[in-house]
Amino acid sequence: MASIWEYANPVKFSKTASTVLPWVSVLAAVTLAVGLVWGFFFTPDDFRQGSTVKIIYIHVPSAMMAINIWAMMLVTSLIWLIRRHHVSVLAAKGAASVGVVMTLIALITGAVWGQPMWGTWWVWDPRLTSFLILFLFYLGYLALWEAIDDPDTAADLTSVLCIVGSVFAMLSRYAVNFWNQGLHQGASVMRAGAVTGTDTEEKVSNIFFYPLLLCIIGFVLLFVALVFLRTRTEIHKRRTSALLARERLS
Amino acid sequence: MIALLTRDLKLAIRAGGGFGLGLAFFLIVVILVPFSVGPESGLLSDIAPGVLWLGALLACLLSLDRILALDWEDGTLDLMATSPLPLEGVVTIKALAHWLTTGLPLVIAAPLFGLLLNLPQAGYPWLVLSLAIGTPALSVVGTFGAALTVGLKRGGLLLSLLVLPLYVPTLIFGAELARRGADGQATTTPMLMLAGITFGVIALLPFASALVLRVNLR
Amino acid sequence: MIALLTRDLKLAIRAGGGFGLGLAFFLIVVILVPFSVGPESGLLSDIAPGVLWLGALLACLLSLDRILALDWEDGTLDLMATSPLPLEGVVTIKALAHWLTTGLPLVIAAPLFGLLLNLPQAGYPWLVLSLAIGTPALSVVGTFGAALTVGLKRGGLLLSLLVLPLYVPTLIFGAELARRGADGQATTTPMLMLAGITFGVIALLPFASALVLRVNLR
Amino acid sequence: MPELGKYATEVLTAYGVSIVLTTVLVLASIRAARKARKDLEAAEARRDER
Amino acid sequence: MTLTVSDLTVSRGGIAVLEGVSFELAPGRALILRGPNGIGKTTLLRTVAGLQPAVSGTVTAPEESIAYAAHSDGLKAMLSVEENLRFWAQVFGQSNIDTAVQAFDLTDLLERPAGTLSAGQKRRLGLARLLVTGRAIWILDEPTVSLDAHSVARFADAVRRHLADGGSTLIATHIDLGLDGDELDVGPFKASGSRPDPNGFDESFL
Amino acid sequence: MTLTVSDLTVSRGGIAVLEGVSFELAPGRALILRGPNGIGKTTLLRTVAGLQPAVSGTVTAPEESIAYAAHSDGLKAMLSVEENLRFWAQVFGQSNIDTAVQAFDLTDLLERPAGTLSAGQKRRLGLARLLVTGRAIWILDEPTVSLDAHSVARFADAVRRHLADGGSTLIATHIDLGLDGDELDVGPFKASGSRPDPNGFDESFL
Ligand code: HEM
Ligand SMILES: Nc1ncnc2c1ncn2[C@@H]1O[C@H](COP(=O)(O)OP(=O)(O)OP(=O)(O)O)[C@@H](O)[C@H]1O
Ligand SMILES: Nc1ncnc2c1ncn2[C@@H]1O[C@H](COP(=O)(O)OP(=O)(O)OP(=O)(O)O)[C@@H](O)[C@H]1O
Ligand SMILES: [Mg+2]
Ligand SMILES: [Mg+2]
Repeated sequence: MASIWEYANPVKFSKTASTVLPWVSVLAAVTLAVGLVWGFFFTPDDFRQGSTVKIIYIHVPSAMMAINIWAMMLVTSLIWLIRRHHVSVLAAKGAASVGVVMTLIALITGAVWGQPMWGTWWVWDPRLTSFLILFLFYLGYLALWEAIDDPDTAADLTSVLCIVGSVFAMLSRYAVNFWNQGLHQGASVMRAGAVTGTDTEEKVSNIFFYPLLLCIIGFVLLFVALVFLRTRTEIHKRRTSALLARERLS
Repeated sequence: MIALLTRDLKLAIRAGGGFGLGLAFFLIVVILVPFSVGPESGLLSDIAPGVLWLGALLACLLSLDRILALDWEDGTLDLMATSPLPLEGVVTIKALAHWLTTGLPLVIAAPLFGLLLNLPQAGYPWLVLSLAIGTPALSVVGTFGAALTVGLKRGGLLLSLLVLPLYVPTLIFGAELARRGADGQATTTPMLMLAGITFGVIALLPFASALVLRVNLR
Repeated sequence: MIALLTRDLKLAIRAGGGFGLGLAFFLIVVILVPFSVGPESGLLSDIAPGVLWLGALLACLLSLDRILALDWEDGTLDLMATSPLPLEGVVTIKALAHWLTTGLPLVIAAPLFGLLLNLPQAGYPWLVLSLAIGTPALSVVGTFGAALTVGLKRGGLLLSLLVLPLYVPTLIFGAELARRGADGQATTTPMLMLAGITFGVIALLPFASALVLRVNLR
Repeated sequence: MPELGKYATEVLTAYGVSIVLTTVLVLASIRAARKARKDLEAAEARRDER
Repeated sequence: MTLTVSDLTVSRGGIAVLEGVSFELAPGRALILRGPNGIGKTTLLRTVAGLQPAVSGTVTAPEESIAYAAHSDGLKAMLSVEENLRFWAQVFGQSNIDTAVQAFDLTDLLERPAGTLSAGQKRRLGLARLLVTGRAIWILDEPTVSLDAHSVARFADAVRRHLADGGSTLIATHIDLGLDGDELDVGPFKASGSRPDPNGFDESFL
Repeated sequence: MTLTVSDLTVSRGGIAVLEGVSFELAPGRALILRGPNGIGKTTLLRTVAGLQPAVSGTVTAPEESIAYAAHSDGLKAMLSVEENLRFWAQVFGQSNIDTAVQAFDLTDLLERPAGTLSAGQKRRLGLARLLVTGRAIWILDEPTVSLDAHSVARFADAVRRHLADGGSTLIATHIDLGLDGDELDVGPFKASGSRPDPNGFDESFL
């Protein structure tokens, strides 16, 4: 059994990515399409939230992805710092762009949802606030990549930023909870109602739950496809610039 | 190490006062706030602890790029890296010098600025205490940011962008401590958290700073 | 002249985005305010216009030292002074480039940040209008400050210190305009004053800037 | 089209914005991938010539 | 296009460093300034270029005829070699950069960001800037710092061509450039530090 | 105190610039690196000084024996010459700066802020720094830039004295220093840009 580190070979990774990509992409498209269509067209309105409950099929998956993508970046950054496999840090870079879009989607859908539910686009609720901070971390991470010319230096620095940033993100999360405790409790009641069905019938919750699950899977697959694609792109770019550099030399 | 500290302090004082300028900036932010939000004193005293913390944070932030950039540009850092001083020591000293020239004067002057914003009477000791505990963390975290961006020409704004989210926990607990103090509420938790953050950061972050600095130097 | 403008814009975009970073700083100031003054939305919407103006002003301020310092350090300004371009033209173009990369994005993005601070509905058009009229003055005055401090190594904080009082009139009328707009009061006087300041400053200050720049160069 | 009631705007904006953002991300990724591959092939071809 | 300097006194940091310098630089001529470190060559050149005022004496040169090059080349690390050159060409109202590129062998480097050049390559780019100014009088402060022998020769060629075209140049340098020009040792002009007239007006400051 | 470099490959901006460089620098010896602009001398020196990692090959030198001096001297404009020197002496655990001051004729300048020195005076101060490090192996990148003939001779004297004391030095320069040391032309070591093993691991990047 070959070690999984073999996939850290850029050539092997590119090959694998190329074979896997079409399948994952198709699967992602199908799952997402089924999930969203099911959710949008074939689920009833919530008795309290009306049709806005349909936003859940985008909001919750994208919010989950936004957090988990950062977690994945943390892991791959650590791998780079410890084992120095270029692919892993490039995967982090590729994932970050997806992550920032997911964060943005979660923020926007949340804000749009907040207007009818809470009567305001934005409140400084702990959950929303820590999400905004996450968004800032993504922005800083990407800006740092952009600002550095030397690829290895950029890889090292962004990886350290990712790790230090994660620690501070946890701290902020705790701090924010503390800072705004007791305010805007409404959200969690509605969430509980909508998803776990504690204050409605079990059946209703399942009606919402299965399409939601499908959407979540769809978002995950979409993410996987995009990360494969973007990482391969980064590998190609690195190789091109190395070739060009050597060309200049001779 | 001591040579480095005294040199940094000397430089801060001679170079037109890294010293006075942090304070002056703090003062000006505090003065601009009434101009921008309007002069009603009720509103002002509500936001006073927060504004004072925000001002301190921004004054710190603005002076961050002095911590390492000058030494980078004139090659001092290269030479330092080949000297017997460990880089961990260098960044710690740099953070200390930054705090002594920026954080400490703010702590001392804060009550005065509190006056300008109608800070409630009970708030003064808490404001000073929270700044005294919190500003060292700002300097240390700032040094990390400075080390991260030192290679980049005029990384000033990028530095702010990277450092500000890192400042959030300190700001929240610091401002909360000052606010609760002013309102006469319980202050133990934010105080413990603030102290925890400061100690944790002082103990751990210099290693990360030295690491990124080493990467940037090569 | 056009060559200078395009070069400055190119540099701003390539150098890791003088562009995005001004905005990012604005965003961050706006985010930090609730952390420091607390999350109650009533309080926030009271201070929203003022905070937005203050944020814009600080974002401008932080990027001021990029206007001339880099060109000074690498000798471009010396060479420019011996070139056929008049220095008055150079400083005007520099101010314009600064506004295009910092002021304009702020004007466009301000409504979004208004959301975060619960700016009252009526305030949006006035906020944008006041920023659109006021920010050019900030850039021109800032260029003057930059010209004044350009010789001094890392005059960053000194620059802020000198420029901030010069910003006060613009800030007062700008924030007043936005605040009155949000409260539905009469807005003519502050608007006229703001426009007057901007035009006056654009017409006259470049001469002063060129003058001090010439002194600093020798 | 399901009946969205009084919240139609909200739901549609949410879906619209999300779909637009995702599409932009996907298209940008694909275009960058194409460009990177083309550049790489060109560079490799030039190298093989020599 | 003659540059005439007569009885010039220049100061640095408020103290006169060179006194009573006079020379004339006719078209087609090169004048090489010599003198030990710290004597005031840089100060003299900056004064002649109009970057700082003279204490006394005059510098006469036709309007807009002087191109000055100091140690700092005004290169932007983020712009490519070509963009850097083209910018200066536009500032000086020129459009052609090819001569400059060829004269300093920059063809292979055109696309490179200036920040990634080696010390000598940067210097070559800085010197190429002179050719795109279209100015007749070049004032150069240690132009060949960091250049290898080959590049120094190239530089000397460029200067010779410039002189042949009716230009002239004033160069401060410590090394031998292989140019045949007049030499001026500024040593003898060292300011004596003689006490100014105590009843003078502003002089009592100096 | 011997510095041994064997089969060293150094890179700049992610590309190898010099390949397979080997040499040995024994105590009492000077090695002078020669090569055209942009060949990679600066890169080599930085690698040997430990400021950047080598791509392959090894640099062996005793711990804390290397003093490096590049173009930027790390001088603080606001501090006086004496304060600048004393600071570096303290960093390197020395206490005496007199030898350094005398060797580079800085006595008259001791009180001056470093920012008001001329180009050559600054350089002299930068070189004086080497003497207060107490390190045995000096690695110098174009040390005599901006120096006049007299100061170059002074510098050569200082180097000779250092060699006589059992030190050694590695110098990259374009001019003749009048030192008798071995010369190493780095031209032949220019990286060939040969194709790396395409099935290699990370090599497929580089
Ligand atoms: C800008 C505003 C908002 C942001 C940033 C935001 C963010 C988040 C985050 C981070 C999660 C957690 C995802 C996970 O479980 O991993 C979440 C879940 C959720 N959000 Fe939001 N949200 C926002 C507004 C709203 C609004 C207005 C509503 C509804 C009224 C809402 C309803 C939900 C529900 C039902 C869940 C699932 C709860 C669960 O995991 O049990 N959100 N949101
Ligand atoms: N800012 C300053 N304040 C006071 N004196 C200064 C200042 N700058 C330079 N000087 C002094 O003025 C004198 C002339 O300096 P200048 O740079 O013109 O010399 P130079 O002939 O160009 O020397 P080099 O060959 O070393 O470049 C020197 O003695 C120097 O120490
Ligand atoms: N940041 C960079 N990115 C890419 N290439 C670079 C970078 N910096 C330098 N180079 C290139 O690396 C090569 C080696 O540069 P180096 O500075 O080591 O040369 P050098 O021998 O010291 O030249 P000089 O005599 O001109 O100082 C040069 O061809 C240069 O163009
Ligand atoms: Mg000089
Ligand atoms: Mg070099």
